[in-house]
Amino acid sequence: MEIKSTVLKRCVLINVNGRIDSATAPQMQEALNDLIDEGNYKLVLDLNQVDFISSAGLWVLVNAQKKCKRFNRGEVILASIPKRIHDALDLAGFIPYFKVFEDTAQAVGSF
Amino acid sequence: MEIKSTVLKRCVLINVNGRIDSATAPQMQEALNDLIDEGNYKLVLDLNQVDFISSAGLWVLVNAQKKCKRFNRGEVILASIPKRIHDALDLAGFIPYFKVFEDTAQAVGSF
Amino acid sequence: MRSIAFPGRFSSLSEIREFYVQAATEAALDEESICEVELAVDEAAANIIDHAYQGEGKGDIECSYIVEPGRLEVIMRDHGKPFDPEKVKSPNIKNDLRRRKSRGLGLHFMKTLMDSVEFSFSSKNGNELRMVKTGKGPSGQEHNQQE
Amino acid sequence: MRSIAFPGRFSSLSEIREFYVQAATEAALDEESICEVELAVDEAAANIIDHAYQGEGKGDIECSYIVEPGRLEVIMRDHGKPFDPEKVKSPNIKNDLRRRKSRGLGLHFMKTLMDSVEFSFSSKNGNELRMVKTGKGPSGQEHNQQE
Ligand SMILES: Nc1ncnc2c1ncn2[C@@H]1O[C@H](COP(=O)(O)OP(=O)(O)O)[C@@H](O)[C@H]1O
Ligand SMILES: Nc1ncnc2c1ncn2[C@@H]1O[C@H](COP(=O)(O)OP(=O)(O)O)[C@@H](O)[C@H]1O
Repeated sequence: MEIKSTVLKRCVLINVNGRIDSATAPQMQEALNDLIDEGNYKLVLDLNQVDFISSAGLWVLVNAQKKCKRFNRGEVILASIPKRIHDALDLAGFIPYFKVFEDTAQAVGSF
Repeated sequence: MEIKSTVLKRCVLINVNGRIDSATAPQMQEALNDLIDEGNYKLVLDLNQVDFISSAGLWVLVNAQKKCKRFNRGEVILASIPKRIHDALDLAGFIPYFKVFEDTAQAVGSF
Repeated sequence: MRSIAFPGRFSSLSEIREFYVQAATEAALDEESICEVELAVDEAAANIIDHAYQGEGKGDIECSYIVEPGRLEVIMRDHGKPFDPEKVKSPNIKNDLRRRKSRGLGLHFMKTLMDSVEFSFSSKNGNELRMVKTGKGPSGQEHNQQE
Repeated sequence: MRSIAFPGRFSSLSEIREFYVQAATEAALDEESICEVELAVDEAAANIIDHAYQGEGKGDIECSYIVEPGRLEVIMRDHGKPFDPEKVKSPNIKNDLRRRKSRGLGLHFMKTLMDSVEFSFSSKNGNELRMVKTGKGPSGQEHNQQE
């Protein structure tokens, strides 16, 4: 799994690549926590290049969302979600916790 | 040629599709003028799906840039430019007139 | 039937998934069912490491399977702690964000994604998990047992 | 050598480009040279409509070509107004944005993209434009005339 983050004017764009399972989820959690601890609460997660996500990875997304939404200071938006990944989010009942955009540019433009 | 525009929080994202030549440039000019006349001066032009552009099309971009930059009220940013289209912009000497982003989401995020 | 013992570490998960994706392909399951198997076996193996062995590097996960056309049976064995799946509550999917605890999706995924999920525990042979997946037929219908 | 007369309308441009892309492919030009030909012929034809005919629907653009391996000669004829290309100033590419006028790129493109561009005008036969493109060889070098 690889994570690339780009600090933009009003949000941070995070491109995730590869598989998010129990082996890689901690890495992702750490990357998101670092960003949040630095005061970035508006995050766009581009999931376009994610081929697999397990419940361990899904919890990382939800935990980041909880932190970002605290004090109304921001939120995590999900963009370009492949069908497989959407199905997993749905199965977990996590879809209602996120704004979802088909197009990453539009997700960034919503901040 | 097809044009789709999406009004975002801080800019308008314009996705152009197809060929911009003397036959279609007037259509594009009109679409951009409509947006500008409605007070949209921050435009991101996603050129990813443009397969051909002639000087007639290039002038449309430059004329929109002139209008948007007036009174420092905004600008046209170009994103996801295919090599061919970049070559044509370069040949016309138009590259210096535009901020250029490889990634459309980053272009939107720069406003 | 093939059988491989993978070390009980999270770094084994991708190989375990790959192992069962191949098995599901052998069983000629449809694309979507293969993805569902991949997710279910990941959750099962992660649970064995997390809960049966209570950590990495405590023991192996013995993976095997039985294939018939349109049907895959997944078998995983471990020698960790047994548990009573009857006592595990299903997660409340409808809960609001703040109340969702970072627990309790693995079994829910396995049960929803597979046709059947069965645990058995023996002090002699250890724990055994069996999960069956029958693919969707070409018309989108499920294969029947009588095939 | 093929020859087709296209109506002098902007809606003909895509067919004219297609016509010469096929010709350039026949001449086995490289991908990039084909794109350059496509742009140059579009500019040439648009100029004929804009300047020679001074509008759409005033007359045809007669398109033909001569092909040799690695070499394409584009020939376009019209019966509009002649002009003196010597008198046309090259655009000042380095100008700042506000000073750039929406004119004067077509000839610059044609001259830069093609190896040669020649106009001739006769009161009897009308105007003729000939442009030659030799492709880049496999090593990236240009084909030589002596081939
Ligand atoms: N293979 C296993 N061995 C022992 N206990 C298990 C096993 N799988 C699940 N459990 C128990 O069932 C509970 C629910 O499991 P699960 O739905 O996967 O959620 P989570 O693993 O996130 O807690 C676990 O907390 C654990 O107590
Ligand atoms: N085919 C033509 N017939 C007559 N005049 C032409 C033709 N092509 C070009 N010209 C003249 O040369 C000038 C420069 O042409 P060009 O570089 O294509 O720029 P533009 O067409 O934008 O003016 C034109 O304004 C016109 O006066």
